[in-house]
Amino acid sequence: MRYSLYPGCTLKTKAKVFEETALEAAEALGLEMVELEEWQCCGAVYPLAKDEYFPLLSPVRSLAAAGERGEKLVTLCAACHHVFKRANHAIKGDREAREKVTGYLEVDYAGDVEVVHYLEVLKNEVGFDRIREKVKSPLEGKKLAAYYGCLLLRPEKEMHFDDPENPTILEDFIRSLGAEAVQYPYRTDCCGAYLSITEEGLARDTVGKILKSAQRNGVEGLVVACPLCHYNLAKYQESLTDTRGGEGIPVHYFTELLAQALAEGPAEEERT
Amino acid sequence: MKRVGVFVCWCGSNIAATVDIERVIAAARKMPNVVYASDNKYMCSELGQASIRESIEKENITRVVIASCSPRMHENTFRKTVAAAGLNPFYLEIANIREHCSWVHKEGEVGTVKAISLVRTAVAKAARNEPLTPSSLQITKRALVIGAGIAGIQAALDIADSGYQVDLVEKEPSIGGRMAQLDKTFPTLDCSACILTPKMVDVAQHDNITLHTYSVVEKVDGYVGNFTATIRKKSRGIDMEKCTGCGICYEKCPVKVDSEFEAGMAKRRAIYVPFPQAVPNKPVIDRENCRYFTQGKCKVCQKLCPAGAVDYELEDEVLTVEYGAIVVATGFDILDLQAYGEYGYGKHPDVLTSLEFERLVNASGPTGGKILRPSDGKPPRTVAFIQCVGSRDQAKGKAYCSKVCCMYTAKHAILLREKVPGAKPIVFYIDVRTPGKDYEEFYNRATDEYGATYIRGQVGKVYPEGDRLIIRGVDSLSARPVELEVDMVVLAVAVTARADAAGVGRMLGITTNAHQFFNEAHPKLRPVETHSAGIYLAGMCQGPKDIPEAVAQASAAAVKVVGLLNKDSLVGNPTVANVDESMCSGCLECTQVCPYDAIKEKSITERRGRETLTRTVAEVNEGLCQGCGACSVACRPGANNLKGFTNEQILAEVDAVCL
Amino acid sequence: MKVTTDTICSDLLKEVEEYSGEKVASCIQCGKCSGGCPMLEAMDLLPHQVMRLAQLGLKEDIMKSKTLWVCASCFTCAARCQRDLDLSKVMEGFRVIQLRQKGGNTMHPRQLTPEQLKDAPQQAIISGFRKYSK
Amino acid sequence: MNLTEKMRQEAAQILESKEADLVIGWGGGEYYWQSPPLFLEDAAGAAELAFSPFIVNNLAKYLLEELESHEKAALFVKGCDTRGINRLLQDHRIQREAVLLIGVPCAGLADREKLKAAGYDAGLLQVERQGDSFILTLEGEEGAREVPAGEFLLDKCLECRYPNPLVYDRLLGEEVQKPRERDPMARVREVQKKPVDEKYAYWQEKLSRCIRCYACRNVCPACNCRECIFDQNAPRWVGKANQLSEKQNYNIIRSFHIAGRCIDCGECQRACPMDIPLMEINRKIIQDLTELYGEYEAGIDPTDVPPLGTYRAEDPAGFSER
Repeated sequence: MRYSLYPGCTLKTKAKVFEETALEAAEALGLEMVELEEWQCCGAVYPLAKDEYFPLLSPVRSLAAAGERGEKLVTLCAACHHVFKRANHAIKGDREAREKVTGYLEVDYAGDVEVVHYLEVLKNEVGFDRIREKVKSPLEGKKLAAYYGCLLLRPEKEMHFDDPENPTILEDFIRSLGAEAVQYPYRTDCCGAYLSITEEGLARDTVGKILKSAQRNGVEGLVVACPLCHYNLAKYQESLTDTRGGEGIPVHYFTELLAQALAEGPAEEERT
Repeated sequence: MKRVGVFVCWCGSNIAATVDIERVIAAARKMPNVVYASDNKYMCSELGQASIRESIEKENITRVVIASCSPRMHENTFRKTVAAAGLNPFYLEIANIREHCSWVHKEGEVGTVKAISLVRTAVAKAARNEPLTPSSLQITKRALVIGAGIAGIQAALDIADSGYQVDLVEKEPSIGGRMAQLDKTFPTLDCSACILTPKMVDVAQHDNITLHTYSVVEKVDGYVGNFTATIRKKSRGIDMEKCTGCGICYEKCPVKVDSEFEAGMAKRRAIYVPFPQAVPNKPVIDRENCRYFTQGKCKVCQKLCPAGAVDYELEDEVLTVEYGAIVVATGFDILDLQAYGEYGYGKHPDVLTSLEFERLVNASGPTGGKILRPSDGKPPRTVAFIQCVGSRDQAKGKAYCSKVCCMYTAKHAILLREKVPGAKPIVFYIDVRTPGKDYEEFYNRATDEYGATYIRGQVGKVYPEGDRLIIRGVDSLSARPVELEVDMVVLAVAVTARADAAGVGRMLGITTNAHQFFNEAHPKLRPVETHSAGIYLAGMCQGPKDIPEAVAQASAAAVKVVGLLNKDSLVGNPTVANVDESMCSGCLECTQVCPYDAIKEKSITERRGRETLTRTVAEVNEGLCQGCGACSVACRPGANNLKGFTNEQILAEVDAVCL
Repeated sequence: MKVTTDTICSDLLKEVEEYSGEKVASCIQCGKCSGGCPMLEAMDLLPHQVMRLAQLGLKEDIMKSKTLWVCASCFTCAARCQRDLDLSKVMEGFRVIQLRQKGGNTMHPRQLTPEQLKDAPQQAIISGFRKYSK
Repeated sequence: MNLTEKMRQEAAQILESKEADLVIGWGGGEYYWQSPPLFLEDAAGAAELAFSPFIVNNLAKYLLEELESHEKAALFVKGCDTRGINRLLQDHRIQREAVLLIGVPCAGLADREKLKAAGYDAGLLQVERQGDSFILTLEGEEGAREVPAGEFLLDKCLECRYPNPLVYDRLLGEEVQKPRERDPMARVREVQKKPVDEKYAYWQEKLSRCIRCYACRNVCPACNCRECIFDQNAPRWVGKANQLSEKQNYNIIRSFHIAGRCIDCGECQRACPMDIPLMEINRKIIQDLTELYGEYEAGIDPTDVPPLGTYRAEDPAGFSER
């Protein structure tokens, strides 16, 4: 099946490896993913105030373009995924939003482009069992832990991604690569998101809690699907120094591990 | 020419403050067929009724319209008034100018115009009212009670003590219900079994009670006074006559499965007695798990039984019995906690439901009454009780208050402290609700004498850290974050209606509310009756309630049953459907839409010229018909007509409103 | 601020309900939002207190609260609220009320450190501006 | 042997053997496009039966009257006619044992209007089906002419899903394969797209033409009541005044009475002398019922339960806010 791929701003700049490895893995799995030519910014955050329709223009423009291609739209960045899912929900369920936005953009869009996260493609369309079969360099012996963050899971009524309190998709993914999936309590807690720009101290504390809890549970690597989570979790590793000198917990995009496990030969050095 | 009299009621200021009575009367006088119109401050009063009677006689009135409150209030009163004046009581028509009018309109002009319109409508219908005569129905002097928890037991005993035969049907192998699973009962802390088991024994020994355990009611037909129920007595695989209840059979059974009675906290065998005080105290074979039934061999129990009572070939028995009245006491379930991942139930063994904790405290329970952590068998030092898990939750659970949790949580706190000296109960609550005799005092004892700390705030998350559980929450009163390390968490889970309640409701022809609890006929004035005459409610199946309330309701239901069975005959409802056979095409669509199964096909023979033709028509059973009118709506040629609400009458009303 | 007839009868509740689309009046103060909030320790008002103050019409207390700007819109509260309320929308409602006033912006480009400009993902910077300035 | 001969032979044999005491079929008319119903009690009359591309009349409804004076009636039925038979069976208006059904597979009937429009009507003597063509026999020198049948079929035949009888005792000729060539709901969707005001004006115009001749009712197999409410005086459901509201009232009530029961045969629209597109109403209702209660086709199986004649717990309740 052919998919339209939506990369988003960060994957073209600070998180190139996220997109590169996603494409590598897709090729190895025989998934045809073609970048949506007309893509533009998703808007970064979903507008929460009821009268704000303007921030919906940008995501709807990309969605409408994808609609013309007639393919599922695959996302990687959790934030983009969140915005698209909710923009679709608004266009579908809120008549005023739909009329205003599609009227302004002069497009005919009814909110029905199917937006799927790359992980959902792996789970529902490839299947973790098949991934397990395709893995050539299993990550055996590695104790990895999922870090879900917020945007993929909540609000469940609009995201329909996984159980918001007890998600399993990333753990199933980790196990399919041959690694051990370690549980720890903070995997669905917020990392502080963009507060790391305005409230650094707070973001540091929040990340500190997550990292320490992961460390207590023997986690050797965190697996994420969001460039902002990646940034925050990687940036505040110093929180660990007071308990364990210097050494931090590496943070991986799930696609990095996937590409690595699907590749031939001895496991490569970890990418940075 | 019909002579219609119109009587407009003020209802004090209820109607008169909004509706201009003078104008209504003036308008009424000009309506077709109206020969008289007057008003009264309280038409339902003795004086008001007398004025109606006098006017009927003096003005030679033949049809009566009373503009007043809803017919649900005083239709019967006024029918008697009209009858006392020598008219057929069904010559009366009520225009509801209170609930439908003065109570919903603030502005006098709108209210007055609408009142006039409603009166005109009623006048148009009344002029077409025909005399109706109720039929007389016989009553079968036997009652059926469905469900043998405390409510069903109480209802059965009360009916039986009044001298009527009762069949008590219970789907589980033993009677006793949920109450049998409980340890102590609030607010007196007497042991649940100690007060329940004597009643269970009474039931078993009562001459007027026939007990059908491990049985289900599969079908109910008929109507008040004349129900016919089909009861399936599932095969226990045990000859109840031969079995002595010695218990050897289940000691050697090789299969172990989770015990339902112990809420999964202990195992039982495939042949088992659910609990030591079970009634009847004879085993049952669980065919889904029995090795003989699943794999075709074993038969250990049969070999060991000294009485030769084990008989795998025994089949279900199906009874068809007639009843005059039915009490529904089917009880409740507890909420599935799937949607509450934040509390960690099912992921951590030391997070328990309140029912599981109940078994943990009970002397006959899995730990012999010692409160021990399922994870490591150690007594907990600190236990957090979280209330409103699924209750008062419009998003993921049930919007209603489960009513019993505040009290049993206080009880749990007390029992914890009694069983594990020095242990600390901590209760998370939203509001503590203790309306009931001695209830607030009981809650006070938990805090004052038993050291329970109450924290007002719902818990955000429960997760394990080492061998303990961390609780993150907030004390909303002090606005301080709360982080506790505890040994055990007990969730006060919402009570819910039985999963099959809607289906049972359909079988019985009674309705359920949005949460599948059975609807009473009136929330205040008819709390144990249903909208189906002769069917009554008792216990949790009608809504959350505690033991005293369930027992009180059961006794009330029993009184209703006895009151009904005491009558020689019943007066039928004359507003029933009627088929004009000459018009009926026999399509039988009405038989499909009738919710009461009151219409059947019938063959008639008629002469057409020289030919004799046989054809199919529909026929209404007036005993079953509830007068809902669905058949009249479905009948295309209008052959099926509801007496008292005929097509002609309804069209006259519509014309009166529209033209 | 003191609760008076004026605060209780003020339009604050209506205003925030309009902006947020959430029925703030139906909050029963169970505290589950605060109980699970990851930013709790940096807040001067807890989420359930913001809801309560809104019900009572105490606008000034809410408007000067740091809580509005500490909320990260992580939707944990929304996922658990027993009254099906989305507090992140309520917080946004109050933020919008403030941002739409003159000088209401709380994030300025000059505030970004060179290090942030170099390392922080675009996503974070754009989100920040979207949330905290007009 | 062609179908006409087969029909004649069959009818004669039925009457001679007293298998039935009445045969109802189609006769030939004065003009090429006529095929009036024929009622035979005597084998001698069988020679009048004729199969032509114009045997559009659904004869099922005649059974209602004829069975009152006959023991058993034999009836020629096309695919669409059998849905009418099922309708009558389901409504308990006829007994299956009292009818002998002779199935006639039908590859589609000719539309005189289309022939007219193509300039063939004047001087046309006869139309015969031959494979995928119609053979037109013309007056005068030209003699015969072959035209593609598809271009001259009735619209309803283009939309037909059941070219072969669904219920019969005997079948004349071979079953035909005929894929549905047009979506019957296309027109419904087109009308539905109009803005509300336009839609209202559209129906106002259409229904204002109604002269209440009751032809639609009289021809409809679903309209089989012993006494139609429109013929009743007390109560009087529809006024007699010649005004739009009464015309609307009549048409709306009739469409509701056949809601979930309409067998989609199109006879009402054909019979309407005022060209009211009645099937657009009936099909809109079929579409709505499908949306609300799932796919249901009336007249396919006489033992099924129609959607409006039954209650299921999962039925949508009340009015939606759409």
